[in-house]
Amino acid sequence: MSNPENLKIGLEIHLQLKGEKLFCRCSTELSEEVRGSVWRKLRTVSGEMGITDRAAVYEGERNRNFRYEITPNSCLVELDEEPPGRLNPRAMETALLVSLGLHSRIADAIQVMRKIVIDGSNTSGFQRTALISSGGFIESGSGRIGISSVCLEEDSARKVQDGPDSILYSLDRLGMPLLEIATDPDIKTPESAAEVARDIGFLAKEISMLRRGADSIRQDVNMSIGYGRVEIKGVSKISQILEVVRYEIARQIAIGKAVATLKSRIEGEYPPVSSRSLGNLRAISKSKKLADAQNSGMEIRGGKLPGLKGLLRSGDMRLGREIAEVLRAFGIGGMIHSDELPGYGLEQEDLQELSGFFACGADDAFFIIAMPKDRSRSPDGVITDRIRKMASLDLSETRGPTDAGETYFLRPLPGRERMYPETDLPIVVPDPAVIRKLGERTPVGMAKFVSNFANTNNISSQDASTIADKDLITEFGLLKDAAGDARLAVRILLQTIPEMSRKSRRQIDVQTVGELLTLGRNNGWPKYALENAVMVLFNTGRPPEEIAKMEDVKPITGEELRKTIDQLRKDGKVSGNNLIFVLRKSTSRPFDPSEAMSLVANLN
Amino acid sequence: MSNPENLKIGLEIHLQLKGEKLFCRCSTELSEEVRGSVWRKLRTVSGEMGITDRAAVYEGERNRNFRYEITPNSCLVELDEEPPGRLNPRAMETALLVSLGLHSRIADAIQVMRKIVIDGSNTSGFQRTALISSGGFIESGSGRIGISSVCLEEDSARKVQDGPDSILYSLDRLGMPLLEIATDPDIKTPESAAEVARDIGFLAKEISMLRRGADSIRQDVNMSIGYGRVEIKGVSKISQILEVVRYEIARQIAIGKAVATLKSRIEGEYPPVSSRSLGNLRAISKSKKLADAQNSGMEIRGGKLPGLKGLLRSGDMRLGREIAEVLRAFGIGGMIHSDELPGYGLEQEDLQELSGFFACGADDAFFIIAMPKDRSRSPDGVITDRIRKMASLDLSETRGPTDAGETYFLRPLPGRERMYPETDLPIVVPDPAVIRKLGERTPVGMAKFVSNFANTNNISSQDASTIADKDLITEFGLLKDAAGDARLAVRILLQTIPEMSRKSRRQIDVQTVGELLTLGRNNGWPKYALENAVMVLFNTGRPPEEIAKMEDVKPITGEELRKTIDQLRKDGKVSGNNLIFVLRKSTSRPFDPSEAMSLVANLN
Amino acid sequence: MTRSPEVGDRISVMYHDGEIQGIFLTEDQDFLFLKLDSGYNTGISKKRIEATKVLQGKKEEIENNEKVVVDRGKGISVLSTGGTISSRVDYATGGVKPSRKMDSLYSEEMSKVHDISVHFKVVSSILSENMSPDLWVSVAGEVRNALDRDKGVVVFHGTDTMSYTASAIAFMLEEQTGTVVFTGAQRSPDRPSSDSYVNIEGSIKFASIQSGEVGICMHSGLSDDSVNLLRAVRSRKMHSSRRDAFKSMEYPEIGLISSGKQVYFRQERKASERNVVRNRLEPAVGLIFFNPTLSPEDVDQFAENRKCIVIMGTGLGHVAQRLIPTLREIIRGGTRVVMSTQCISGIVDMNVYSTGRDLLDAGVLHFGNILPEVAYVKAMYVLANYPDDEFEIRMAENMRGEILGRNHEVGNLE
Amino acid sequence: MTRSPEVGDRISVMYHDGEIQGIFLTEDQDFLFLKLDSGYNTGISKKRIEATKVLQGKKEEIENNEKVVVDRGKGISVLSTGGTISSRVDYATGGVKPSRKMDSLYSEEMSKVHDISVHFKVVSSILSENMSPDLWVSVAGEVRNALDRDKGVVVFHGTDTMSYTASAIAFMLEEQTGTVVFTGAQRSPDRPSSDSYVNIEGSIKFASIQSGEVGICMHSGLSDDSVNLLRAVRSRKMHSSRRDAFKSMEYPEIGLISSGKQVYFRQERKASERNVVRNRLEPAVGLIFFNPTLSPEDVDQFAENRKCIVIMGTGLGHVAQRLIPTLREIIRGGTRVVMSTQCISGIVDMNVYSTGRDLLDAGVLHFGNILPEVAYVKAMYVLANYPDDEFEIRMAENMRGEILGRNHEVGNLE
Repeated sequence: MSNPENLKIGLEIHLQLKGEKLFCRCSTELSEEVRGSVWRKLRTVSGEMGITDRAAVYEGERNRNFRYEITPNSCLVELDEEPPGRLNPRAMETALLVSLGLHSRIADAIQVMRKIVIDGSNTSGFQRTALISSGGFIESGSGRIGISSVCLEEDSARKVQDGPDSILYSLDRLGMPLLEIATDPDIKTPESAAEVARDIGFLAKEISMLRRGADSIRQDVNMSIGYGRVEIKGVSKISQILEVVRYEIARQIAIGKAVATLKSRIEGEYPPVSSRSLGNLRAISKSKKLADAQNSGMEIRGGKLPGLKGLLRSGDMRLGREIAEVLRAFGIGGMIHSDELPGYGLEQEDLQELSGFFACGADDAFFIIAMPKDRSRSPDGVITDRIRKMASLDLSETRGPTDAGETYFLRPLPGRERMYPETDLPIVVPDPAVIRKLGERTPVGMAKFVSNFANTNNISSQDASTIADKDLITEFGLLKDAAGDARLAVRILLQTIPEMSRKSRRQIDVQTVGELLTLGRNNGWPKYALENAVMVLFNTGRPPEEIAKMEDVKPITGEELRKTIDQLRKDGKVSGNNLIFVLRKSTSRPFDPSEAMSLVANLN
Repeated sequence: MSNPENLKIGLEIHLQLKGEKLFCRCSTELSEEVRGSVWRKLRTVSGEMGITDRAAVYEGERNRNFRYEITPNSCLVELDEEPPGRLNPRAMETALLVSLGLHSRIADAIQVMRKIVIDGSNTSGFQRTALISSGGFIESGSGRIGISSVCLEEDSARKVQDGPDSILYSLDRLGMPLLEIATDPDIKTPESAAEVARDIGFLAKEISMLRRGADSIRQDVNMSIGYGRVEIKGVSKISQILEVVRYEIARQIAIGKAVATLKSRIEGEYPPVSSRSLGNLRAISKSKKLADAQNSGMEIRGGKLPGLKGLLRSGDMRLGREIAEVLRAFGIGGMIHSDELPGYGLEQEDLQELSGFFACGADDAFFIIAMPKDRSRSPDGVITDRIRKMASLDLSETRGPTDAGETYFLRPLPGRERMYPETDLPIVVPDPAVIRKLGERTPVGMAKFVSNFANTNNISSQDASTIADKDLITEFGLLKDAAGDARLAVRILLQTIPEMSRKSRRQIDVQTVGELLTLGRNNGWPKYALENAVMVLFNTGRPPEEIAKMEDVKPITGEELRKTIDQLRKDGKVSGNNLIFVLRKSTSRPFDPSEAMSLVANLN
Repeated sequence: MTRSPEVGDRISVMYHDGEIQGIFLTEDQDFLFLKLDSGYNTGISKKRIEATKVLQGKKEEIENNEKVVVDRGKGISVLSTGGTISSRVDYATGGVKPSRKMDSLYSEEMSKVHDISVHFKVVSSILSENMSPDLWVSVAGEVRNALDRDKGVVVFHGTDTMSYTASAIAFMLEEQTGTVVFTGAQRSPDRPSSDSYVNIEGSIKFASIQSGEVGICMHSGLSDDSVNLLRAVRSRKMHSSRRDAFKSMEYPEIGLISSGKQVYFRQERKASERNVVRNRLEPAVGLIFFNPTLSPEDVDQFAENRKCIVIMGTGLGHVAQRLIPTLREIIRGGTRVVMSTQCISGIVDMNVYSTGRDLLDAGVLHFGNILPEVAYVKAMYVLANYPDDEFEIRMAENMRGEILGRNHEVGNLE
Repeated sequence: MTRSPEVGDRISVMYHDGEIQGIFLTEDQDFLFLKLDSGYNTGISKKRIEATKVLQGKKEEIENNEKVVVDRGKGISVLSTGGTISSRVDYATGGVKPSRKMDSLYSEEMSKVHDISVHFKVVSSILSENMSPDLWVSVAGEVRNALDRDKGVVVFHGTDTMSYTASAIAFMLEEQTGTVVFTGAQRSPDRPSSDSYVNIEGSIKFASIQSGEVGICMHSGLSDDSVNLLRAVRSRKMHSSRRDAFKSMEYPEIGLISSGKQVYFRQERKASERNVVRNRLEPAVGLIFFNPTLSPEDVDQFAENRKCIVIMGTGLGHVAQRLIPTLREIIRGGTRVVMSTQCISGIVDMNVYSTGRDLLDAGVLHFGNILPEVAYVKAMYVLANYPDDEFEIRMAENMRGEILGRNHEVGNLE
């Protein structure tokens, strides 16, 4: 499928920064420990302009309770029990550097804002966010892409458990510094979107301030093909960007087709859907799914969907799914509709009985749902609103990605009114002198960085690119300093360590490897001995200072090597070109094979 | 046995006062609830004069820990966590009144003292006590007995559980006001001691401030027959005074006899006792008692007791018991001595083996004990000291009473150095004007009180004496006011209530009975109806206001009674003198039999 | 439009290399602040601005000013004095300020209390650090009027000095027909997480229980599931920011509401038949904190023109010996000196140490375990409403539960 | 004997209807006090006395003045400054007074510490309410000398101002080779139940662990089974009489000894190689408690001749608006004004409310969650030992653990 011509894609890249949190001194490192929990309610409140935000009202209507697990890296600030502390200066510096790298105009005065988010993912009911810079561009493989803004935000609480009436969050992630880089909707293809995401992410990698681990990079994808803006939140892998954009294009085109048919059947506004209880219908008891739901105290309701026959699920017509998604968001799972019947234990005759019951005409469909009896709100409005929205072909909303690369309804798009100033913090005025100084460290972008990096260290562009892409720049520097050799560092970093961790099933951090290399180098070991020592490190798991003292890791060279070979020869063990093999069997200490070979040659 | 001529007895009468505690506002009422506990150490400290008290040192050597149960009627004051509050004015008033009644000279300025008591019965390590008055006398049946002092003290903590290394106390009793009245050693007979105790106790009863319940009255008996002063602590019943004094006389005379024999056998200072381990002796394993102790990890030790054969236990010679008592106080229970053998599974041959082992001569005895292995201190010194004390015939010490009316060793007599000022409280200066005013309410003593009481209320001296003796003066007053008749009140108080509580197994307080009587009297019921209502109260257990409305308790009189009798006669049920019987069967309502009889007479 | 920009206008700001559009919010001497279309506020350095243009006039703010009265007859009066609980964002300073315009801030909470009428009245709108004895007197009058009309009263108040005001009301209300509940917020109500909502709901419930208590109702813990009622004269703000900042010192909470249900309400102080207010306070009372450099001159100056000073001494009620002659002079001059303890918990007892006895000898007074701030408020009340020679006896009297008789519930044993 | 009675004489007092014999203890203008043979003290009204006679001269007091030194080489220094822990009964006033004569008061405790020498020195004998900055300086010198000689130091101190002194020592000791432990008693050592014995034993144990801490060791609960070590600059006396009065505010205890065994000791501040003392303090620093009647004149007078005043404000650090102009003037005049909170716990943050911003604008400083009393002591230290223009930066620096970085351990969740 080719991409629609009017496809517009914009990205919001979110990058977690490491170190301390944005407004307190808690660490961004996680631990398993949980120190108790508290529970909270959130209430919809009027925004700055007196207008309550759509998305906020939507969440407020859901009326859920939130429980928060307290972790060692959370304090009274995350608990919303103390005003935020001053903005993390390291995070600010990173944001300024990235802004410089994106040619983005840094604000003269920065006001931290509160962005209302009442899905519970922030204990305060808002996310703190600050506009650091606006405008700018990045040169990507697909050309120059405009940057609309660079913001510094608090990350949200991590969802641990979801329930219809309450959600459990962990406070461990809440408050981590999140760099948000938004592009203009200049991107024309899904492939290009993935490329731009990768390029932007790299700018932060250059500064070596990126936190690693799950969730540390997330993208929001904004896109439109003319049916309004859809925002796909939280795409964690770059490859997934491709998938979700492709899926969304197909979805919207299909909706377009279905709506065309619907409009040919029903003129003007879509009529209100009206459901009724199906408690006594014979057909219900025939479906195990429905009967089970009824027995567990749910109410079975259903209603006619005028003009939707064949559009709910048939070929690429999938309006049924659109309706089911919003119902699920309201806590009503599992809609059955007539396009799926026969099925779910219901046979043709049941389909006819139900059609009759709902007085369906030839083009009409119907739906059946199970809902908790105590729900005061009828689902009819939700369904009617959803169909009317589809019919209007303004498909704008917030959607989420699935692991399969599809998308699903999350909530309406938030409005502009959701933000007001964080009153607990003073205005931040970046010092122009400081910015000038930071200019010297402006990130240069992937292509330039890799070529500089390769040249400076005298390593291949291929290796440089891999190191940069895998965000191993710091590690490389560390190993290079320890080993005293860039190529050995590359080898140990990209080959020895990954291979040995796989084999030994031991995770040993680069710091420790570096310590061992330093000890070895201080002992005057040659490269092959250093690499050998790293292998012993993984194989034994002993501390570096112990390994450095082990007899087995000391290289065997010169006179000692000559004597060993001589002895082997005298014992008649060395014959022709089995020298290296025999030597390896006779000593576990490392040696230089070429040195051994030349010694043999000299002895001969 | 006649009383020794040189018998001197002095009493210390301790009377708990009701209301609030002496130095805080906690109640003297008890409850079952325990609100946690704390544990404490106490340390021997130098007294006011720089000399540490003997009794205190003795307790200190025992090195025990103390745990205290916190009760609803204890606070930071009992816990020794807050300075004492001001001295309870009601308790002070009572002490002043009693002093007046005893013609005792009230101190011009009263200094609350701390009396060191480190057996743990006071969390502070001392008991607060104040000398209210000194001198005075009481006229008892045996003549005028001198009063040496009237003091106001804190009661001690109540022992809940005793152990060798720790003691559990309850704080419920600690701090209750305790009136201590000490007589001179003027009393010449045990009978007279009991009488004086009763007379003194009555002075407080007159003021109606005595607390009731277990422990509320305790006497210490000081006595001497020339062998030093023995103080018998905590004799709770007056009848027990007689018993313990008689026992103690017998004990001391017996010791005197035994010591005479001992002195004839051993001249000069008694030699030090020296014990040794008996672990391997065959005889030990033959005694189940000793073998069991050994198996449970105890060490079996024994030693020779020169010259004590036949004096340990034989006829009225009981020195063995004297030794065993001090050992028990040191945590070593169950001494076996040669006067008890054969016995405890040991036969004549074992006795001989042991005698041989200890190298006993003809007059020598021996002892065997089991003691915990970790005891650092040898028992030899304790035993030697005890025998030397007996031999000196200075038997002065503190002893306790048993339920059987005997006495046992508690601790050495405390010395004078045990007191120093309670520095947390100011001096109390009784106001002479207040004392003059109190003079109008001076208690007059039992005999005078009873005769006044009988006259004022127009009741028999016998009843007045019973009411006074049983401490029912307040209750009598209450019932008299309620019933409007003193004799009816006496009858209900001394007959109806005790009888009905026994029959109905219901405890109903006098307050409630009074309420019912008041209700009945307001209804104009005659006496027999009031008494009947009290019986119904006990039989039904219903509240007074309900009983007052019951049909059954309303008296049947006059015209109504006449009609009832008339009807019974018409029915041929009344014949001659069965009237009362028949009437009682026909109605459960009360009536006046004499009224019924006279009605019948009139009808006839 | 060519007029100069006013707050609320949509404007365009031109500078040498670009233009920014947004709603004009505020300016200070260096910056002009705009709200951008993205919702972000940003500041533009005035030095860089070449021109500004008004694009569109100010939008009228959407008024939503319904009166918060749910009338079902005799009910609860809610009196708002100000504080965070009745605050709105102040766009000028970026701070939060109490407002007289309560809008529909709490209509939801009011309507949740289904079975009772709620009568709302704004009596002042100040931050509680600006509260003063004359304002306490006027609050007392409002409370009395409200009690005459309604079953109980809820008072919205800033948390900073809430214990002072609530204690003053407790003393001035000599008799009361219903419960008076002070409540506030540690998080302002513009936040979805504000504690005010749960506090208000709980306060109305407590106020509808008839009693003779004046209490403070706030969160009892960090969760939004329970609020408690503390006796005003035993309460104190013990944390600057936590929602469970208020603690009842050495005295159990009076009532507890958990998960929306009343767990208990200890009926110790009963309601009266009528409402009696002694609405006079003597403001010439001061509170001073002893510390190692406090000098005789400090104390002397502080006592000047005051009828009573309350000292927060150390431990059981001590100050340095060097201050004692001055205190003696001050007392001779007719100023009462009352000792309290900066330990906050525990009794003042000046008989234990020689310093204490010297202070007693100098005429310094002490009243058991009354809290320092409460002693200070009570002195204002006693001086204004009782004959001068009754000062000591009235102060020693346990009027509203402020002096713990059986003090010292043992509490935490660890 | 016919001489007039002296304290300690056995005398006979005659009056019209009797005679009393006893040891003459003391007299005041109205009464003469005797100790009777029964041990009781009693007072006799002088008006009633007709004659007195000395029966026997004063008994010499039994001296038991062995020097409390258990010498096994380098060990622990015990410095006694006074306070209840080193007090004896004062028969004159009936009170308790610190003594220079320690007798064998604590010989048993000292000897229980089997494996370490204990060197005892009396450096002063005052009640701690009389402690002052000049005495802190001399204690600092004694502590430094003791650390040069021994492994660790225990300081006996009155509990009333122990946190102030211990904080001052913590600041003045820039480097230290061993642990310094302050300890005291809430019950005087004349009582068998005195907490001093257990506190001393625990303090010596803590002092023998090498660290860079200056701490306070007292009971951790009401039982005699455990004592803890609290960081001096986070500790506060929170109860006037309980033996567990000292609490570490929003910071965990450093060490715990329970049932005689060390349960833990968190090694956060390590020992240095040498001892460095900056033994200067600026005494012209004051601490003032804001309350609703505090007037601009009060503040103005208090600030006079002071280089710095620390205000205990309300909540997040507020005072009434009426005081702000005065504070601005004071600051213009060169006096530093530091804000702290009378809530004691929680942070000072003056950005949240408009009052706070106005205070910041006036030049009032604030330093997170440092305790008010500790801010006051630290200001004395900083003013005396650093250049004037470093005041703000030094005060903001976390020097001895007094400012909690990751503050606010969540603590009690209820």
